[in-house]
Amino acid sequence: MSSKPFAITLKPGTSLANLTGTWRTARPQYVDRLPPCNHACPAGENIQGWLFHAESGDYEQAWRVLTISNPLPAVMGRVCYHPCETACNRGQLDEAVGINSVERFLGDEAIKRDWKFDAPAAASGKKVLVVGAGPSGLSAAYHLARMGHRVEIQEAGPLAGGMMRFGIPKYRLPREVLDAEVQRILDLGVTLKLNSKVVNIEQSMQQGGFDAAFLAVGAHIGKRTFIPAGDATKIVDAVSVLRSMEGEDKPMLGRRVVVYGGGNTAIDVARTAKRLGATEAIIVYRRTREKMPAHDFEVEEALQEGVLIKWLSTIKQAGEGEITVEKMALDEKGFPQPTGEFETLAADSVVLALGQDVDLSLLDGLSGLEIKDGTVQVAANMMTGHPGIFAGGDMVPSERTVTVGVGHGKKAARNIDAWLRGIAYEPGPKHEIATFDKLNPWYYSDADKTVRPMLDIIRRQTSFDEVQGGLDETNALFEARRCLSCGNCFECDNCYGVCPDNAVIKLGPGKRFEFNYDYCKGCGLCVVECPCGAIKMVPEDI
Amino acid sequence: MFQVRIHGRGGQGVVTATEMLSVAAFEEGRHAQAFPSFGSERTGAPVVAFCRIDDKEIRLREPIMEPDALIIQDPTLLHQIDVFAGLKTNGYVLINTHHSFEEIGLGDFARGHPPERLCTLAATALGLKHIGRPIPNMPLLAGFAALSGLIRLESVVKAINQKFSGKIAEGNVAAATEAYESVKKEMEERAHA
Amino acid sequence: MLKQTEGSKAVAEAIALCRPEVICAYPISPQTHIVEALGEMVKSGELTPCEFINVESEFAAMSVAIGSSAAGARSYTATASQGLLFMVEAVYNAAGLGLPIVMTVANRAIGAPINIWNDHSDSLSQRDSGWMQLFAETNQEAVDLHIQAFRLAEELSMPVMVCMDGFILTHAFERVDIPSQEQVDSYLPPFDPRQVLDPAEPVSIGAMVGPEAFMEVKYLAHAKQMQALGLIQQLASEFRTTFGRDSGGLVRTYRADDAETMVVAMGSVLGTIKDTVDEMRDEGHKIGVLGITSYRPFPQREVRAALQNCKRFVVLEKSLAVGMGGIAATDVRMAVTGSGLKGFTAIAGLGGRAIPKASLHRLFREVEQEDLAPVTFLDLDRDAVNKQLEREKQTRRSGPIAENILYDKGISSTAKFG
Amino acid sequence: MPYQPVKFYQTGTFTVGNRLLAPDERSVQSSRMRSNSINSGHRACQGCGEALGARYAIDAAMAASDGQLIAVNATGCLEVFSTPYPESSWQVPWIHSLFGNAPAVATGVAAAMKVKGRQEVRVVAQGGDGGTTDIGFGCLSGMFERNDDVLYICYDNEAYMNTGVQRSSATPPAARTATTMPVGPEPGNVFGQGKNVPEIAMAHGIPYVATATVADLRDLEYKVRKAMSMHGARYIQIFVPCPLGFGTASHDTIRIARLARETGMFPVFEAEHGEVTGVLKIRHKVAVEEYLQPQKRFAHLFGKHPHPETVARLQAIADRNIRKYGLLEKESD
Repeated sequence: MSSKPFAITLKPGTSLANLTGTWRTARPQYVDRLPPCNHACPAGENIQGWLFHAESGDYEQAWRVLTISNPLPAVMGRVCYHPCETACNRGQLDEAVGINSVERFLGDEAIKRDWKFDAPAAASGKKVLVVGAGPSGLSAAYHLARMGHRVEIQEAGPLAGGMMRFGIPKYRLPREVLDAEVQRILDLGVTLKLNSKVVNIEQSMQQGGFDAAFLAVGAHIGKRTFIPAGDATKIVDAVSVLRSMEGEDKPMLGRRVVVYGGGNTAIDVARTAKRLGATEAIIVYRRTREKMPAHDFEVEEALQEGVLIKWLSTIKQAGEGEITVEKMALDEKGFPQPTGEFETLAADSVVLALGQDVDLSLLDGLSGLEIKDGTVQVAANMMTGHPGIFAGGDMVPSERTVTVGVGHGKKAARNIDAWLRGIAYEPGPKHEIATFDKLNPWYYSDADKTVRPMLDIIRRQTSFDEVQGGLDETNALFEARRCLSCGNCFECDNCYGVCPDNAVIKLGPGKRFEFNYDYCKGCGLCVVECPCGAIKMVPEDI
Repeated sequence: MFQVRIHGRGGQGVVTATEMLSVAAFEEGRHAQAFPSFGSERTGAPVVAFCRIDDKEIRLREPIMEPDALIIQDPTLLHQIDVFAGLKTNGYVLINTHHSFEEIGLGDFARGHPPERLCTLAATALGLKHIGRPIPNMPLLAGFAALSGLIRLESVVKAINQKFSGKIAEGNVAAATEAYESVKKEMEERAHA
Repeated sequence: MLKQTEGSKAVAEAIALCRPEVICAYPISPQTHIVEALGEMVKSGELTPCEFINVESEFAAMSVAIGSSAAGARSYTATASQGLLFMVEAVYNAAGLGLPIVMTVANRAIGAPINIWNDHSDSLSQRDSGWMQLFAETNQEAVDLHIQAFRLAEELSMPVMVCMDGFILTHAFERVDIPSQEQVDSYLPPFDPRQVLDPAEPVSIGAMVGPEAFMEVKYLAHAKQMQALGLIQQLASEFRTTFGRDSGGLVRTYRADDAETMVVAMGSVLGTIKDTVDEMRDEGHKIGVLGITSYRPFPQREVRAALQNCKRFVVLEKSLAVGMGGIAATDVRMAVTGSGLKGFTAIAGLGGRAIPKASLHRLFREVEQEDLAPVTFLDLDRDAVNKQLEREKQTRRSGPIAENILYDKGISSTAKFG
Repeated sequence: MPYQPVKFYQTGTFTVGNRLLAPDERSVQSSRMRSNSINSGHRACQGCGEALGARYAIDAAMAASDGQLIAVNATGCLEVFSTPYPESSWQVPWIHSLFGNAPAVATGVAAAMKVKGRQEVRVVAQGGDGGTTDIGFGCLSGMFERNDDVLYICYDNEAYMNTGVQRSSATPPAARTATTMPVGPEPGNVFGQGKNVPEIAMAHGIPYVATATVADLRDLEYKVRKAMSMHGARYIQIFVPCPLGFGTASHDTIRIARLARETGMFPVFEAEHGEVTGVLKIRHKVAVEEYLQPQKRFAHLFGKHPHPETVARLQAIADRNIRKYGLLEKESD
């Protein structure tokens, strides 16, 4: 170099000696924010996490990440009301990612390819009794088994599945799917005892030598209301109707069926009635469509199939072959008030879909329990007032859905595990939610949601074939790739690319990035241009 | 040192003529220096060029103010500028015209000058005849060789062949030769007269 | 090989013998014949490998040369007058970057008034640009200096300007000995750049240098030119060995041994001066000549040595420091500081004004008599300037000077018909 | 074929990198092997668009030339912040000569490479808008006209930023600069006739002319790669917002560039031999206000004494660009 002109001619790349990091007043930091989907998932699924793998076509890995939280993706992919999609940031861009459909695809794929769960951790020597083989019980059993505990499920009914089997019609959840996912859980070594109703939990635990118990007996007793009725009128409850669908003898509802109620069960029964041959299936609901608790898409599907709905109506009387309904009107507070106007509807049967109660008889005499509004009160760790006895699902105060049940099972399992070890389960710190304003959606291309194929309308009205089809591989991949990866680095290289100071170090596939604070001037470009909001600026301590 | 000044108009090959003169002299082993009057030469504008010939190195860089010889390539200049300025007593004068000195109004001048130093030559016509263009410079150069005896015709021919080739060289050589012969003849006739 | 040829053509041939790799050309009188000849040689394949680039301005010409030189190609261009001024920024830049470009300046006056004829105002305006400047006395020397210039430039990695009087030399047909390719090759080795743009070994050329090092950079440029004082002499001596001719060097004296009066000058006017001096010597005047070949670097020691034995000297220069006097004269006088010599400055030949022997005779006699102003203007039409000065005293809007003077001299068309 | 955005992978379609692309489809900037032609430690302002644009462009050119590249730089911010003695940020052979001569210096370098038979070595010249559209314009035009084998890249930040934000011929109408202050009845820069240098370049009929922005990396890299695949004079003008001169937050550099394109204020297109061959369509058209408002240089058009008529004139300019270059997707598409 000495022979080259002094000062004017310089060695290349020597500016590395100039540490421009000293200019900075704020520094970027990589963060993992909580994606709204994950936040909204009652089952606590790491949705963004499993979509990340699905995006690359690694469905098995996606399924494995999914089933860390939920052992029933094929079921959930059918019956979950997917609050994740309601929360999905993509909904503000075009349409929410079809998380549910990808989940179903993964679940179906797992069944098709016969993927098994990884073998459980080393045996803990502890034994846990799970009462009830519904979603909550199966979920708890699954998680406990994977933690190394011995699990026995005692189920009162003849088959596992609980409400998944006895509450959800086949056309929404084919039974072979349910059976496959239940079997995979049992394959972990979980013992399932059918037709084995627990009448006294303390006794059962003592007899079986169980160290803890998880109660998830569900809510199977249909609520009744008083309707003056003649003997000729057939009045049944919805739970019974749906349960009997699983038996040999299908329920006899007649040609004109009136369903009373406005929940998802009311819809299920009406649609079932239609499939059983009813020429008329009328839902009578006392309020308006907006107030109806049933999910909109279910209402929509029902209407497509020819189910009729009478809004703002209550059943006053049931006679022979007909019922009398009174028209209602909403008061200023939005409550329905009787108007005194009446009309009659032809009806061969009236199905009451007014909610369910829990059979709490197995808890009789158990100390420390608190029962309120027909449900068992549990602490934050899902434990009842009686040490070692945990409860979840429909029998505790909550929204009664399969997904919530699965979530309870997982949460309870973690707490039971901690309790068995004599410690308290400490959930990890809740990350800040990756709200839409944290994203830079420019970087995602416009891609509308893939619509799942729908069964032909005639077949839907006449058969119990599954109404909604699944995605094929291409569609599922497309759908997975619509994920914005909110709050979590998906290694798009934007920070690495947009830094004018080359102050981002790319660590390689799967290893993400780190900042080179020697040169980072703190301009914040990486933060703003991060598509998914996985970087934040924090002030320097100056 | 012998100094030649050539007057003409842009496009008539005035500068080339001095250059060729210098080349011819060089061919005879002499030192020569040719240079133009350094104007922005435009076709038709008056142009002056110079040539010095000597037997030793020429260092002088002044314009030729007292020429030993004048070549006037365009007689119309006679009425426009003082082409004779500084001409040495008994200096050579060669004018491109088919007229006589008398006919172009230089009778008085001619009468006060030794006749063997004066000559006119219809060089433009020779140019047209042999080269096909009204370029009088080479015939004049050859005529000057004949008039002054300063250089030989062969040297002019050599210079022409260095500068030009093919048809143009041939034409120029022919024009120069005819001019040389013509002037030679006229001078002989005049000597005998 | 001896030739009767035009100065520009001879220089072009000499440049071609130096195997330039990139030549940039923009037309300006009186340098055009040089690049025209080179352009033809490149196009015909006679000069190869070489890139001949017709640029859109002198600024671009020098800039292209900067690029090509920095990329390791031997680079050449030629200019004059306004062209040199138009490229000034790049001229300084080439020197600052230490790029060994060789450029011919066919010296010509600078306007306004626009004037295409010879003087030294253009080169001398670039006195401080960092370029070395060598002045040719004859076309032979112009040829020789170009060959030496490439070696000088490349050994020091600094650019060199070879200055030759426009028209007087560039357009003069005279006898020139053009060396052979073998001779030039043995004298001038291939260009081995001191710095080069090459992907194999990247460097950053042209950094911004702040107060902490700028002085040093400039000092080093100065130190290089001081080194050049020795190198120029060495190269001239080697040139003599190879080519058998005296050319170049720093200064040359003529009949100076016992001279009481010395005439100092640069360029082709030295020929006329020498003829004048010969005539004066014949008449018994003790007068001699000092020709300066290397104007930059300025050979102070050699100038002082050449003048130390005389009694007086006059610097005759074709340039004017308006508001001061001589440009070269200032340097010469600086060189003899403290010697007690009587020094005069004669401004001559501006804008192509002829410098005739007769005028020089008159001037040198006045110098001998020390009977002239310290700064004098050779053959100045006192009458014309006095009239204009008088006019300006009287009226504010006295009209354009040049026009007025032509009118006074009776040579303008308005004089005839106005 | 004009630039086709990657469509199959929605997540990160427009991002720098994309873990699911085949290696040969990945951007140069996403590579750990990118040359970082301009290294860390340079003294550009925080969020400098020009530093970013230069690395994008020169890295792409390095990739396209297999590292056989020489860069010439005009005076300006890029030069000053990259090579203050004793440190240089450049990792490519690089020369800076003057403000107005980069195209000519590059011509010289290219000539040297040609004469030395090293035609694998490619030459890039670069400068800001002042050095390109104003003071270097003569040399640029000369280089185009001769069709010298040089890719000239203009980093356009619409004013003389190095000297303290003075107006250049690339400064948009109404913009405040130090020499077009927001005072008087028509505040900011005049509504002149404009000086569309890409179109002037096209008028030279040179093989390739393109515009690009730092907000559209893949398009930018495509254009550099395409330019490098050709010989002769080529010109790319890259829009590089300057936080200082625009009066924008340092983190908004790319957003502003994106808005310049999405409003139509900076049309992004390419042309071969004088004819437009492709445009980068606007994805979500927005009104010019969205582009203007975040910039302090246009602040006088809003606020207490707004100039809606001036904003409308700027919108008209954007609309004209949209029409002229066909920047919107057709409804049927």
